[in-house]
Amino acid sequence: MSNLIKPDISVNIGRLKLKNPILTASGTFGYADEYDDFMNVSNIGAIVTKGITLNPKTGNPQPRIKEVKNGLINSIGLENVGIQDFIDKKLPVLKENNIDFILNIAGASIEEYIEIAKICQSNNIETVELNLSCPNVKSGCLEFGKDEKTLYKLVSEVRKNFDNTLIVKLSSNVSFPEKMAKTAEKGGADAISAINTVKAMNIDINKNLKGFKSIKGGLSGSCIKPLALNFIYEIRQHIAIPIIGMGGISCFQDMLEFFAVGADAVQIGTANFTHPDLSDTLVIELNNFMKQQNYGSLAELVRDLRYEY
Amino acid sequence: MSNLIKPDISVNIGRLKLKNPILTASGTFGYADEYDDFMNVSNIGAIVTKGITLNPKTGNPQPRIKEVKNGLINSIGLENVGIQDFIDKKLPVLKENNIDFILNIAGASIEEYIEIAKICQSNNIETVELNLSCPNVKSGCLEFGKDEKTLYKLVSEVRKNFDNTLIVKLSSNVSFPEKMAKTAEKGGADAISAINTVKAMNIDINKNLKGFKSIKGGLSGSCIKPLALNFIYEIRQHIAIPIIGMGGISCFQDMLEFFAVGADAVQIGTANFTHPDLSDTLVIELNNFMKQQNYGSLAELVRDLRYEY
Amino acid sequence: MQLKTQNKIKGPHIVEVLSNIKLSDDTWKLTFQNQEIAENAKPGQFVSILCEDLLLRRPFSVANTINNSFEIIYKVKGKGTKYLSSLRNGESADIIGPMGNGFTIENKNSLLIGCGVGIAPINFLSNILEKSGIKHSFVACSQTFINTGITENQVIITEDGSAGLEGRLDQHLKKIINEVKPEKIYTCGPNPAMAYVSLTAEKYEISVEAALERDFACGTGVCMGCVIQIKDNNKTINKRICKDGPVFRGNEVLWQCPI
Amino acid sequence: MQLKTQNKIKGPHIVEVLSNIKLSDDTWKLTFQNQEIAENAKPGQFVSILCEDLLLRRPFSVANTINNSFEIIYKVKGKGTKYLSSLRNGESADIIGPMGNGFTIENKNSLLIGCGVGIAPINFLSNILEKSGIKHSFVACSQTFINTGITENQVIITEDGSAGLEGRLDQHLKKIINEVKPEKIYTCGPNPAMAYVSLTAEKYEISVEAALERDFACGTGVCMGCVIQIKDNNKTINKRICKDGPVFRGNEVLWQCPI
Ligand SMILES: Cc1cc2nc3c(=O)[nH]c(=O)nc-3n(C[C@H](O)[C@H](O)[C@H](O)COP(=O)(O)OP(=O)(O)OC[C@H]3O[C@@H](n4cnc5c(N)ncnc54)[C@H](O)[C@@H]3O)c2cc1C
Ligand SMILES: Cc1cc2nc3c(=O)[nH]c(=O)nc-3n(C[C@H](O)[C@H](O)[C@H](O)COP(=O)(O)OP(=O)(O)OC[C@H]3O[C@@H](n4cnc5c(N)ncnc54)[C@H](O)[C@@H]3O)c2cc1C
Ligand SMILES: Cc1cc2nc3c(=O)[nH]c(=O)nc-3n(C[C@H](O)[C@H](O)[C@H](O)COP(=O)(O)O)c2cc1C
Ligand SMILES: Cc1cc2nc3c(=O)[nH]c(=O)nc-3n(C[C@H](O)[C@H](O)[C@H](O)COP(=O)(O)O)c2cc1C
Ligand code: FES
Ligand code: FES
Repeated sequence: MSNLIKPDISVNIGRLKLKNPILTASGTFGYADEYDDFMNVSNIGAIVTKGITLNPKTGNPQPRIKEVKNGLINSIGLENVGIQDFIDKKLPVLKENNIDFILNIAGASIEEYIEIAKICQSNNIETVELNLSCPNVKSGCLEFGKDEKTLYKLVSEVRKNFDNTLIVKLSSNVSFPEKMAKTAEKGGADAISAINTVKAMNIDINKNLKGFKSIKGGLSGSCIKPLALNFIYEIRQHIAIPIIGMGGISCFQDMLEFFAVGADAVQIGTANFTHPDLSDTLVIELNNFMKQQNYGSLAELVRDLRYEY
Repeated sequence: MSNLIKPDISVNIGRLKLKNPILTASGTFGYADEYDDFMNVSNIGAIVTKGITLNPKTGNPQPRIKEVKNGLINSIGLENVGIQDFIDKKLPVLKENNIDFILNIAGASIEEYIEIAKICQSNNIETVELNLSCPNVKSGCLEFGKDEKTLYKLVSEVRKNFDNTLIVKLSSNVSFPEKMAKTAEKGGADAISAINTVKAMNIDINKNLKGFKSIKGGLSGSCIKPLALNFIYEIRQHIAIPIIGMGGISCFQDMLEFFAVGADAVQIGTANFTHPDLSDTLVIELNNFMKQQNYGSLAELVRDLRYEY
Repeated sequence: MQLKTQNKIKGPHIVEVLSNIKLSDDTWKLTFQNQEIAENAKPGQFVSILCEDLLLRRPFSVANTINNSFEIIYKVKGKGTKYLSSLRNGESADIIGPMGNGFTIENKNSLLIGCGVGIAPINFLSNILEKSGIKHSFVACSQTFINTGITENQVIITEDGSAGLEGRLDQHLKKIINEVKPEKIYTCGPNPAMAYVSLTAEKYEISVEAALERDFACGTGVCMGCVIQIKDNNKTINKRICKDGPVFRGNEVLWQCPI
Repeated sequence: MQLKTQNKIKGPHIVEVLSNIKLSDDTWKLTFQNQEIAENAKPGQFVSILCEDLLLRRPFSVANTINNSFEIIYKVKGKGTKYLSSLRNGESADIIGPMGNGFTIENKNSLLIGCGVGIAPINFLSNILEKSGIKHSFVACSQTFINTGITENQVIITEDGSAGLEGRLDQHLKKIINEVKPEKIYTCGPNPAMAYVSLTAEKYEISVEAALERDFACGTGVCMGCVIQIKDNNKTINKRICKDGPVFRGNEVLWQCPI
């Protein structure tokens, strides 16, 4: 294999053809325009938008973020512009600039998810990622991603109303990862993405034992990487659809680890905050690595990475 | 309140009267004698033994440990001397040296737990902590701590056969922490301890993509503290029995945080490896802090720590 | 909207340290060499510095620019700022910026009030107004004296009386306003100080611009971690301090509730 | 068994750095001041050093003791050893030890074989045998020359030929054994080297003691993280390298399977 041929690092997720397997994770990349200062965003495989709801949301009160050791706890509460505003204002920018994107959507009820799915369908949105971690108001404030029956109902109903690529994003805060993954696949998901942030809490106690500052939210960043790798490894053998892995990826080596345990593509989240040009750099590094190691296609590399495993 | 009076830092867990709330966690303190080089072990509230099974266990193959950022993944596989050897050889040392202890027990079936419980009962073991994270061979390799029905059966059966203090140790790898805690309480637990290690994986990929070294096991150390605080906060409001908190405690401030979110006592685990004299130091620091802040009893301090919350 | 697709205009820049000097017990001034940041930075804007292996960058106001270099003035608080204080001449740092929106510069008699390390952006603003020949007075308040080098036009207030007037800002502000008769006030510092400035100015019907602070995660406007409620007619809306600010008009901030 | 209840006899000791010198490209020698460790340490025992904010201590063989000080010889590999290489005279480190069981010292003509940083405990042993007047020869093998200062009685083998004999241990060992005719062999180094030594010695019916290595978590014998399978009559049993070792008899180790 010649070094001169540009390796093929494209990957298919459902009907979505990604030019490369490096995506940016929901909530950590806005709607792409903010990162225009740091790179040519259209180089990335795709960006995943901030979670979009039917109506705009103002999110949670402060404090919303807290750095912990190698991690970040966030409690943003899904502040977003709402689906209509996204379509009116953000979508044209993405299209005009040839930025491939995946729409991350969230709802407080199955009906709400269905309604957003219909809007996506009629607006020719190509790919949707279902964020399951909002509380499910109807079934007594459980989260959708924790209960097999609700998850099946949600995924299959969205599936009925949206016939393009559907990704289901799973949380690791569950008793049986493989059951949730199988349920999503059975419900009609084209791919699984995982992991979402991990439930966490921080409390700062000051000397006089007064005025504690606390935050309950989702933990992300490199401290969750061992949990994410385990999660993906556990579900890989139970499903046939592709997996988009994420959780603490902050360098090229991390990305390879996700491929090794079962991912077909990856998302970069919190590390965008640390290194705003990371996803762009990873695309370059992946190309170079493939050339150095004489790989013609990503599929070959991934096969070798999984081989000894 | 006079500074001269020694503050009362004792705490009751079921019928167990602890002279102070600082314990050492199972699997991180052996059977106490190894730490004799670093402190007077009888100063500590109690030590929790390595998990003991009915028969001796040789544990998992290597690699068994791997350090990650601020954490440790272990896959020891419950290597231990077995209950009879414990009673014959380890128990006399603990008794002779006035070391208060809690026996951590594990089984591969409910019958095995019951059998160990009976042996504990007949040997006047005062306190038992149930480790639920071994695979439950009978119910298709699920873990006991993940399924409400199995958990209830396990706890209530052990309860019937052991009438001294029974602590149930929970894992955070569950969908609904509060359900598991309530189930353990209903089953007859005198206290909950949490959290056990968190499922995690590490994989080292070397340059030539050959000979990966991987480990799947339980994550402990300061990187799991935000998960542990969240877990304890979530279960606190649903149960009345005491909670023994653990997960990444490595200094005095950490300990206060666990009291703040709902713990009545704490266990020090991985941090023993870093600072072998930590638990002893914490006892001294707690006494000093109580004096400085003019607290007469631990209960008062804990009340204030929870107050603003 | 056509995006720029021009690469890395805001960094990450690998930037050389020219000097790192102590201004007071816990306050330091770092000077970095970087033409792009030095040319583009406006008073009130900030840079975000990668601090060793800390997950999040730390934001610092640009405190001055001189030719191809720029300065920050920082107070050592935790790990990040401790790392900054360890930087030596010739070493380098990974910096993005300039970020956010700076102060609006108007040809009005201006009163500049910097408290604590809030002196940093005010110091930069003062230099720019000076260069533009805009009339202004600079009030620098701090617990103890922070020697920024500026003395002309500067009223110094220190709580410990180590330089200038002794006491706190609220003991002196009204008198200063009455003397200076500013048409506009710029401020940066702890929230209670800025709230006091803002509410006092309102009584005098003087418009205020305040540079706010809060923990940042992304510092680029994508995470919604730093939002603040801003008065917008009869309702309140969320604005991002890092992207929509850090400079806001004093009268649009809800100073009463915790910011 | 009555426990000692004597506090902190193995530390943590806060120990002063007396010197930190480079022996080769990536190998250094650190000398610490501490009477207790210096008095009690035996060749083959190790100390565990807290390395900044790393979670786990790092174990290092005691490489020598001189009066109230002791030495370690270490190779810079990752964060922990990088931190060690940054230590300067007068700074201090948090150390526990001496831990584990050392070599058994017998009055027998001994061959000492240290490979790579495995030279460290062998160096200490050599000094002790020297003091005790026990006949011994010291073979030091490494990729490139590591200057430990010892030259008498020492056969140096370097792969790059930078000192002594050129080549690898297996090219020279049999010849050395035939010359020295040792009654006992002590070894420390990478597992393949120790395996080779052990299996070769078996053929000559010479008993071997080998100081093993593996990642430690506790380093005190409580976690069962470092166990190795040891031949015990017809079966194998687990032994902890940190507590039951690190020194084992060569013929009780299952060298074939990955250790
Ligand atoms: C727009 C902006 C401009 C700033 N300009 C300056 C400046 O010119 N000079 C200066 O000394 N400081 C400035 N700060 C504050 C500075 O960013 C923090 O002091 C610094 O991040 C603390 O980092 P640390 O690692 O040393 O402390 P940490 O250990 O992270 O924290 C110490 C304390 O500072 C708080 N803190 C942590 N991160 C931030 C943050 N990103 N923003 C605000 N508070 C934080 C923590 O909650 C904690 O109370 C600015 C902050 C913002 C948002
Ligand atoms: C009983 C004993 C005595 C030792 N004596 C010496 C000595 O005298 N001189 C010396 O240079 N080294 C010695 N070592 C090895 C030394 O402990 C490791 O090189 C060191 O821990 C690496 O730490 P690090 O943070 O620099 O590297 P890391 O980043 O932690 O790791 C770099 C590589 O070293 C391996 N490693 C990490 N921790 C250990 C560990 N605890 N033990 C073995 N390998 C590890 C890792 O798996 C990795 O491959 C000894 C080890 C043991 C168990
Ligand atoms: C500030 C922030 C906001 C997030 N918002 C969303 C969101 O709206 N929808 C979603 O599915 N995931 C959201 N996530 C989760 C990330 O997409 C990702 O799953 C998680 O952060 C783990 O990856 P990381 O460790 O690389 O950050 C958010 C994460 C962060 C840090
Ligand atoms: C090496 C090791 C062995 C452990 N063995 C046991 C065990 O046998 N039984 C048990 O219930 N928990 C065991 N644990 C879990 C600890 O008791 C504790 O729950 C966990 O480590 C979290 O606390 P930490 O972060 O303070 O270590 C073990 C932990 C470690 C690190
Ligand atoms: S810090 Fe992320 S939006 Fe401001
Ligand atoms: S490292 Fe823990 S038993 Fe040896």
